[in-house]
This record gives sequence, structure tokens and C-alpha cells, in this order.
Amino acid sequence: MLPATYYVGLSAILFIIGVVGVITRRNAIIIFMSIELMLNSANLAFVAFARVHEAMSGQVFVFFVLAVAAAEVAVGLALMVSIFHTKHSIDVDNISSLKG
Amino acid sequence: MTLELILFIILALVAVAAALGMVLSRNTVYSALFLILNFVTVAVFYLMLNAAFLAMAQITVYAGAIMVLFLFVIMLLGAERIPGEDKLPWQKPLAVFLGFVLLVETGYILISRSGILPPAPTAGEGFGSPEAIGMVLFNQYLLPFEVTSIVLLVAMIGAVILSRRVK
Amino acid sequence: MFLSEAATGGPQFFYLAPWIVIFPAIGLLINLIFGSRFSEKVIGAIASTASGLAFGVAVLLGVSLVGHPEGEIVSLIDWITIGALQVRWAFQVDTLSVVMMLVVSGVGTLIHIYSIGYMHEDVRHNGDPGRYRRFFIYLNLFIAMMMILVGSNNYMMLFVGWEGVGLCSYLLIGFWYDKGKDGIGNALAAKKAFIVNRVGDFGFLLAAFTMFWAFRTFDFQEVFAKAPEVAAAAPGMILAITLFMLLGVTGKSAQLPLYVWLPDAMAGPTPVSALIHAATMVTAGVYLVARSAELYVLVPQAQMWVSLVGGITALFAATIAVAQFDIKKVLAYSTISQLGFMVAAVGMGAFAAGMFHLVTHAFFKALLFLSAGSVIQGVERGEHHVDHDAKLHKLLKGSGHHFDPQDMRNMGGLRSRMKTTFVVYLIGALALAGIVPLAGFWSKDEILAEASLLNPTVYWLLTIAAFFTAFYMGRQIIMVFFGKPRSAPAEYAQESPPVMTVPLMVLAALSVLGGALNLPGMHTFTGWLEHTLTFIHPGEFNLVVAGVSTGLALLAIILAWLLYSRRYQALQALPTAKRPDDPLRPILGPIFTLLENKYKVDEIYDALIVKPYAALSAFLADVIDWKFWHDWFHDKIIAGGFQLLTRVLSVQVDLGFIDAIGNALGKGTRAVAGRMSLLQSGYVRSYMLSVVVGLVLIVGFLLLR
Amino acid sequence: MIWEWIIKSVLLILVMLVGFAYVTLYERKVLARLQVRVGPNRAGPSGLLQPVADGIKLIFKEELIPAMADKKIFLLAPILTVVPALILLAVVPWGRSAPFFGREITLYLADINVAVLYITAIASISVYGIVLAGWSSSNKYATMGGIRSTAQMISYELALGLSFVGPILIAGTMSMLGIVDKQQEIGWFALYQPVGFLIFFIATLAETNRAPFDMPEAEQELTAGYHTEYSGMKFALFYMAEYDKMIGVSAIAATLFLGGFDGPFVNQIPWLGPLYLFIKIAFMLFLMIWVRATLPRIRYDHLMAFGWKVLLPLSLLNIMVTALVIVLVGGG
Repeated sequence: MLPATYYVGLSAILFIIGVVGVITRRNAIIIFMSIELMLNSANLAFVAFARVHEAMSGQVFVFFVLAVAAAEVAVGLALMVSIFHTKHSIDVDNISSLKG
Repeated sequence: MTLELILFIILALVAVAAALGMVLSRNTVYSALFLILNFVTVAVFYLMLNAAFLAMAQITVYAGAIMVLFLFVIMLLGAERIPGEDKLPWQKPLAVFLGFVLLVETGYILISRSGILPPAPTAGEGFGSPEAIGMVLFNQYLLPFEVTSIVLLVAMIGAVILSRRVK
Repeated sequence: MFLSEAATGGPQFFYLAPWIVIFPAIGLLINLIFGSRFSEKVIGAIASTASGLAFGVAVLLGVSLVGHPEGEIVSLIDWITIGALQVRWAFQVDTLSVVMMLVVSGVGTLIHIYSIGYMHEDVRHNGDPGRYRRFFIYLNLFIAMMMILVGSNNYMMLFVGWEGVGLCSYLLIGFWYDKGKDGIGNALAAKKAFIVNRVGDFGFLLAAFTMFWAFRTFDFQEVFAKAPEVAAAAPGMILAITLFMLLGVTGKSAQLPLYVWLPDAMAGPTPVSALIHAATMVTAGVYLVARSAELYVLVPQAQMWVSLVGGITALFAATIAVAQFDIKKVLAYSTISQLGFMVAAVGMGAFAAGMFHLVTHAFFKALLFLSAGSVIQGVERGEHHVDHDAKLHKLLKGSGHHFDPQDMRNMGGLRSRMKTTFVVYLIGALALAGIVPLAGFWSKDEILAEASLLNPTVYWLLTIAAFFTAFYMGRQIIMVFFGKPRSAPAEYAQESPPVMTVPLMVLAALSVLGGALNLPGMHTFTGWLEHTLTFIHPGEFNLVVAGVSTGLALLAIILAWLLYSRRYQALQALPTAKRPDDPLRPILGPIFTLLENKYKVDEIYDALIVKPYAALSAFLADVIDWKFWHDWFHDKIIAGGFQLLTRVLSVQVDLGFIDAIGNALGKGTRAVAGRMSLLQSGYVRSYMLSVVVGLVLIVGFLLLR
Repeated sequence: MIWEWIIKSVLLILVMLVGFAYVTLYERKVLARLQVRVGPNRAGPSGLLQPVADGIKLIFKEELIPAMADKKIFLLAPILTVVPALILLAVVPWGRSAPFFGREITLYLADINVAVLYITAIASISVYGIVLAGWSSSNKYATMGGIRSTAQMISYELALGLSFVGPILIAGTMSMLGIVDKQQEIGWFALYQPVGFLIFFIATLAETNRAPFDMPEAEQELTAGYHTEYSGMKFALFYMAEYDKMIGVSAIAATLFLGGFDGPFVNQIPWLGPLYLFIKIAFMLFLMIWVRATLPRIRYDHLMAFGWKVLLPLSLLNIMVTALVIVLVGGG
């Protein structure tokens, strides 16, 4: 197997891309997808570590992340749909009524 | 250069390119497609890491369910593009800068401490198989597993309530 | 198969012991939960079966004891474990307790069966058929509690049964709580029984506490084992325990001075009188003394007291019985008197004789009460007949006088109308009177023979009591069954159904043959009990004693016949106004009235104890509690002081000080928050940006550290 | 060894490419018989060359692309549709191993321990081609068809996936070969899982958009649904995907429930395995065509309600009962 560093490095790169996506994009759906990308990169690191340490726990954690991500997407997209119904936009900058 | 390394480099490039494409695309549908591509490549990485079950679950759940849901919502809302201009123009360069700093930092960590991770042993028989995952999941992690099922149920109910039109 | 194997030391059924409690409990639960849907027959059958199964278990235990007379302790679970106090639910299976189990469940089962018929009419006569089920639930509860009492292997568990049967007694005396004098007479009787028993129970508790102090245990074996040692160290301790226990005995077994509740307890339905207030519960005191025999034999002083109480009670109650007119009251005083015999016997140390008399008495007294019930219902049926026959009604019931179906003055001549009842009643009466060769003769004679050797005073008390016993029984038989009917209902009395008469016949047979248990010379029963009460001795048959008592009994019966048959008929010639209701009244004069009024003991108690106690209570309630404690202390001191304190706290402390701090904090927080809120721009992305800035800084810090 | 693997893969894809064409003929013939017609019989002996003629016709058709369409995705969509259909069969075994010109070759591509999951994974990504085709056409019928089919396939995928669980529980493995072995031992799972089999069959009808669940392409409402704007070879690809998927699910049904390549004497003569499987596939295909000829289309809301309120609870119940019985019997 390749050194785990490779996978962890790739995971870090994907994570940073996700972070940048969250900060720069205004489209709520893309922000959401960036978050999924970050979760996914974390999963990749989990699986890589699980392989290195030969511990199934890492893979089980990925399993949990999958399940929670699915739940998150279901609720998040439902939120987005209902926001779109009231605001007619999914630009997160338009959703700023909660400011001080 | 082994065959595995070549495969890794190609897939890593595809994955990074897909991630960048996802972030940079103007059109949300393209973003979603790039993300699917990224997920599929990650699934292949899972296969390389002896996690066949997770690879299949990754494709089924992420590509098959989550991303379909994304596409569905994008098409339903007709929100492929967002009009108007950025109200926080200074944020974009700052974000790129921060991302770069973070990259340098992690790169430094990975390079300076690469020896910290032990070399991977040969994967044991049945490592990553459904049986192995099941054994761990239903013994060690039974309570979290059940809690997850409740989380999913709550999310399902929440999604139904949220997307219901208020009369 | 079982019998032979048990006799040869084969299978033992000791482990079945808990079932003697569980079976009645199951029966009561079934009736309690599902009974409302069952018919009366089913309810009665379930209750009788439950009791019968308990009897079956008792028989199996007895069979096992034949092979293993040393018995066994069947431990169920731990009950109380507090430091030195270790109490178990455990069953003592030995020859003494199994005798009691057999009597309780055997007689109990017969009475259950009898009650199926009796209560069927009783609930209708009293106008509430819904209470049929309740009666059988109580009966089963009683059997269960009695079994706990006799089966226990320690004084605490025994006390549970002791209180449990007291509760059942209370419930069943007040079974028709809305009937009786002024509609609460029965409830008052139940209350009286409860309170008087409470005095006795207090004695029992004192005995138990003293016992724990002295022995640090309640287990029979341990107590008995330590008894000689404790007696040597502190003789007063055992005396205190036994005398306190005697107080408990006088309460439960209706001895002087706490006997007063038992006559009133006749307010309960007749099967209850038979089961609880004649055959089983009231003998618990006798059983307790026999059980604690090893303690009593250590203190002759206590033995003397016990036997004296028994002897005096026996004579005292027997004289009262002579002048009673209520058929059940006569039997009630007779019971007290007979219990006196038993208590005197076990007090003297004649434990086998006492227990023997307990067994035979259970047979014939249950028989007498049940037969009396049969008589009462027969007369009630007659009354019913008269009520519904318009012509007779007009003719006879014009006076409007309330008819009492229990008053012997209203009976007479029933022997031809209720033949079976008459025969069994006669057997019971002769057994009680002590006529050869019925059961009562053998057991009473054994007591008398022992008394003549051990305690002459008691012997004479008991002999005279025996004379009165024969006399009042003769009087009762003649008044009830002979002569002409003295009222219209008696004229139309009808025999009871077989479900009632069959148990009577069984009991009658037992009353005839019961003496065979312990015939002189054979001493089967004494030998049986010897396994448990190792120091008892078979009583010698004394021909003189037997001759004297038999002669006195016959004399008494002849006297009764002369008075109540001959003289009564002679008196009929007198005009109604001058005619005495009892031929004895003109002969004895004021003494008869005194006897009829039970020596005015209730009145004396009322004047000496109840009234002062009520006055004291009223004083405490009105003056101390209400005027002093409530009006003055609570209202003035506490409430007033509290109001003052709260005023100071609320105005000065709360408003002036604490509120000021709160307001200042609130203003300050609001001012700061107003400035801070500007940080919240409403742009999610910039929040995220700050998170990332923090992430970069933290990672950088970790790297440069 | 890798060459053997590549040869088998290519062979399998070729079988699918040619097979699809003849399944269309098979369908037309059977439909015609069921409707008391003759069916295609002009091209070649009993119409055997009809698929060839159809293919030639489609190749020479003009390729139209709508002006408003998203061109890249419009081209990508048919490919995304056909690829899953082609690789679906990779895990279905045709037999164990057989002698072939003196060397022993295995009659399956891959025996992986997550084969059944592989099927669900492939089934789940086959949605994309259709939804993207619909969306990229910029045609309201096509978009509507695409969205409908997305919802329908996601809904029925759950019941489909759950219907696999019964055989997995009984066999105790997710390997297709293991499942066939178990059936050789105790008999076809269709006997143990009649309800599961029925659920599987209904769910596959919906997954392949076959009648009576052909809502995405309901002609009366949506003209031709997601492929309204497609023509020529691109249309042919959609067509091919549908029929290849039919072959695929029939093969899977045969393997999971009808004993796979198992049959009399298959252990003595291994080459009988592919034959038995072929017969079973043909039988399953016949069932699908029969249903198409017999049942009318279901209204869309009924279809969704059926999927969520009947099929899904039923399959959950089926799993519960199966698991319970296995625990009680102690087998599996």
C-alpha cells in the first residue's frame, strides 16, 4: 500500500478546497456541497488511518458520517426549499435579517 | 513507480480537479456533477484502502441518494445561477489567501512528520468486509448505531415538516 | 404410594410448605380480579378449592412428617436484614404446626363449602348479593393469614399472620357494616374487636421487642436454644416476655380481661363465627403459648398466671352463658369458656392436653356454630314463609314487634322440622358437655386430670365450669329443639340444603370420633407432639376425675331438663304478663339479671376506661391542640413572626439591595451587548471566514510552539 | 490472467450489445402474439434480421440538438445512461468454471463479497443519465420526465435494496456465487422469499421504467419524456440502456431467487450453467413483457403512494419475518 501520508495529504487538499468554497460562494447549494466535500475528505482520512492501524473503528466512523450526512442533507435541502419559497433566492447574502 | 502509484496520481488529479470544478463552476448543475465525480474517485480510493463495503456505500448513499437530492432541488428551484453581485468583494482574495496558508501549514506538517505514521501492514483476511463492519458496528458501537437511526428518523420527519407548504 | 414411601423415609413434601399460603392467595386473587364475572357457585367453588388444596398440602406435610418427625424449615426468602435483625420468610414444618395447619385448612374447607349455601341465603336476606364474592375473598385471605401464623418459623412472621387474621376478623365482623343496631351496630362491634385486639397486640409487640433485646433474634430455634442461658443470666427477662405474651394471648384468645370483643363479634355471618371466632383464630393464643412452651416451662410464675387466667375465664364465661338468650351469644361465651380450658391447660404445662382440646373443640364448636347458622336460617325461612302468607301474617304479625331469628325464646320444637340439624347439634352439644365417648369428653377430661395433679385451684374452677357447660348446653338444646314452637316462624322453619348439611355431618363425625386421636393409654397425639415439644408427658387417665366430671355433666343436663322442659310447661299456665321468659329467672332473681347483663363488664369498662379516655382525648384535642397549639402558637407566634420577617426581607433586602444589583447588571449587559451586536453582520460567509481565521491561527500556533 | 479477464469483459459487453437488439425483437414478437398479431417477419427468416435493419436506420438518422440545450450534458447523458446498464452484469456468475480448450476458465468476472451492494450502487447511479437528459434538453416535457423518473427510481430503489436482504440473510453472504451455492443446497430462494421476489419484480419494473411504471416516458402526457429531444444514435443508446437493464435485472432475479446457473447436471457439465441462466433470463423477460401487454399505466401519485406506503413497509415486514424465522430456525 502507498504511504498513508499521500491519502492524508489528498484529504487535506480536498478539505481546503471545500473550506474555500464555503467562504467564497454565495449560492447556498454550493456552500452545502462544499461542506459535503469537507466531510468526504475527512472520511478519506478516516479510511486511510483505519487501514494503517488495521482498526475497523475508522470505517465504522465513516459509516456514521455517511448516515449523518444523509440526515443533514435531507434537512438542509428542505430548509433551502422553504427559504426559497419565502425569499425567492438561495443567495446566502440575501438571508441576513439576523444581524445586529 | 508502481502501478498503484500511477493509479493514485491519476485519481488524485481527477479528484482535485473535480473539487476545484465544483467550487469554481458558475452553473450549479455542473458543480453537482463535479462533486459526483469527486465522490466516485474517493470511492475508488476506498477500494484501494481495502474498504469495499464503504466504497459501495459511498456510491449508493452519496452518489445515489444525496447528490440526486441536490440535483433534484437545483432543478426544482431553477436555481442554476445566482444573479446580482458580491456584497463582500474583499472576502474572496482573503479566502484564497487563508486557504493557501492552511495548505502550507498542513503541507509542512505532513512533510515534517511523515515518519509518524507506521507503514501499513498487509490487510488481514476479511478486513473491511461487511461481516467485519457488522461485528464492530453491532457490538462496540451498538448504541451510536441506534442513536443514528433515531437521527435519521428525526431528519426524515423534519424534512417532511419543513417542505410542507404552510396553509 | 406416597404414604408408603413417606413412611419409609421416601419422598418428602416439606418443600410444598409455602403452598399452604399460596393456594388461598391464588384463590383470593382469582376471585378478586375475575370474580365479578363469575356466578356465585363458581366463586364458592374456587374459594373452597383453594382452601381444599391448602388442606391437601397440609396432609402431604403430615404424611412426610410420619417418616421424618423432626420436621424441616422451608426457607422462602429473606425479609428484613438490618444489622443484627435477620428475619426470613420461612415455614416451620413440625408436628405442632402441621396439627394447626390441618385443623385450620380442614375445618376451613368444610366451612367454605357450608358458606356456599349459607351465604347464598344470607346475602339475599340482608339485601346485597354483591357481597357474596367479598365474603369468599375475605375467607381465603383469612386462611392464607392463618397459615402464615401457624406456619411461621419466627415471631415476626407469626406477628404478620397474627395481625392479618385480626384484620380479617375485623373485616368479617363488620361484613354487614351497614346493619345492626342503628345501622352501625355491626361496624361498632368490628371496631371494638379491632381495638381490644390492639391492646393485646401491644402486649405481643412488647414481648417481641423484649425478646429481640434479650435474644437478638426472632427465630424459634435460636430463641429456644438460648432460652436456658438467658434465663440463668436474667430470669426477669423471660418472665417479662411470657407475661407480655400472655397479654397478647388474652386479646386474641378472648381471655379475661380482654374477652369482651368476642361476644360482639357474633355480628359477623355465622360461618365466620364458626371459623374465626370459634375454631381457628381465637386458638392462636393457645398455639402461641404451646409454641413458646420452651420459654414458659422456664418460668413457673408465668405458667401459674396463664393457667389462673384460663381457669377464671372458663368459669366466668360459663356462668354468663347460662343466662343468654341469643343462640350465638351462648355459643360465644361457651367458646370463651372453652378457650379458658385450653389456656389453663397449656399454662399448667399440659401442652398435649391443651392442643388436643383445641383440635376437638375446633370440630364440635365449628359444628355447633354452623348448626346454629342452619337453625337461624331455618327460622328465617319460616319467617319468610309467614311474611308471604297473607292470612298468617295478619294473624300473627300485627304487633309490629321486630322478630329476632337468633333469640332462643322464639324457637322451640325444631327437632321435627330440622331433623339433620337437630342430630348434629345434639352431637356437638354432647361433645361439648363432655359425655362419653364423644370427642369433648376425652380432651376435657385429660385437661381435668392434668389439673387435678398440677394445680388444684384451677382444677376446681374448671370442674365447676364444666358443670355449667353441660347445663347451658342442655338449656340451649331444650329451648331450641324441644317443646312446642314459641313463635310462628319457628313453626314453619325449614331444613337447610345439602351443601350446608353435608359439612355438618362431616364435622359431627369428627366430633364423635375426634377423641380417638388421644385415647388414654395410647396417647397417639401426645406421641406425635413429642417430636416438637420434647418435654411433654402423656396424661394419666384418672377414673375419679372422669367420674366426677361425667356425673356433674349428667346432673347438669338433668337439671336443665327439669327446668326448661318440666318447669317451663308448668309456667305456661300463668298469664302472659306474669310468665317469666326463663324458668331460671324467678329462682335466681337479681343474680340472673346480673348474668344476663354479663356482670356489667362492658359498662364497667365504659365507665373506667372508655369515658375517661374520651374525656382526655377531647381535652387534648380542644385545649392543647386547637386552642394552644393552633390558635396561639401557630397563628400568633409563627405566622405573625413570619410575616414580620418577610416584610423586612422583601422591602429592605430584596427591593433595596438585591434588585439594585440585578438592575445594574442588566443595564451594563445591555450596553455591552448593544456594541457587541454590531459584530453580527448577518452574512454567514463572514462567520465562516472568522472560523477559518481561527483555524489557521490555531494550527499556526501549534506549529510554532 | 488479466487477459482472460479482459476477454471475458469484452465478450460480456458484446453479448449485451447484440443481446439488447434481440430482446427488442423478442418483445415485439411476444407482444404481437399476446395481442394476436404476427409481429415483425419480413426482414430475414421470421424477422430475425429486423434488429439489424433498425440499427442501420438509426445510424443514418440526423442528429438534432436543441438550440437552448446544454450541449455538454446533452451529449454526456446517454453515455451516463448506458454505462451502468452495461456493467451491471459484471457480478452475475454464469457458472463456476469450465474446461475451455484444455485450460480451466472461470465463468464469472468477479466474485466479490459485496456483489449485492455493487448492484444497488450501480442501480443508484443509473438515475443520472435520465435526469440529466431531461434537464439538458431545455424542454418542459423532458424536464418533467426526468424529474419524475428521478423521484420514481429513488423511491423504488429502497424497496429494491430491501428485497435483496432476504436472500442475503438466508445465504449469509453477499457474494452472488455464495447465494447460488446456498440455493443449490436448499432450493430456490423464490420458495423461501415469495414476497421478496414479488417486491423485487415490482421494484425492477419501476427501476427500468417498464410498464406499468413507465411514467417518465408516458406518451400521452409527456410525449416521450426525457428522451423527447433525442434522435439517431443517441436515442438508440437510451433504448439500449433500457433493454440492457432489463437483461441485467432478469439475470439478477434469476441468480438471487431462481437458483442462478443452477440446474440438473450442472456440476457434471459446467457449460450447462450459462444455458440454464439464459433460459431463466428469457423467462423473466417474458414476464416483464407479459406485464407490459396486460396492465395499464398507473397514475403518478398512485405510483408514488404505492412505492412508499405499500411496497416499502411490506419489504420491511418481509425482512423482519425472515430474520425472525432465521433466528428461530437457527439456520441461515
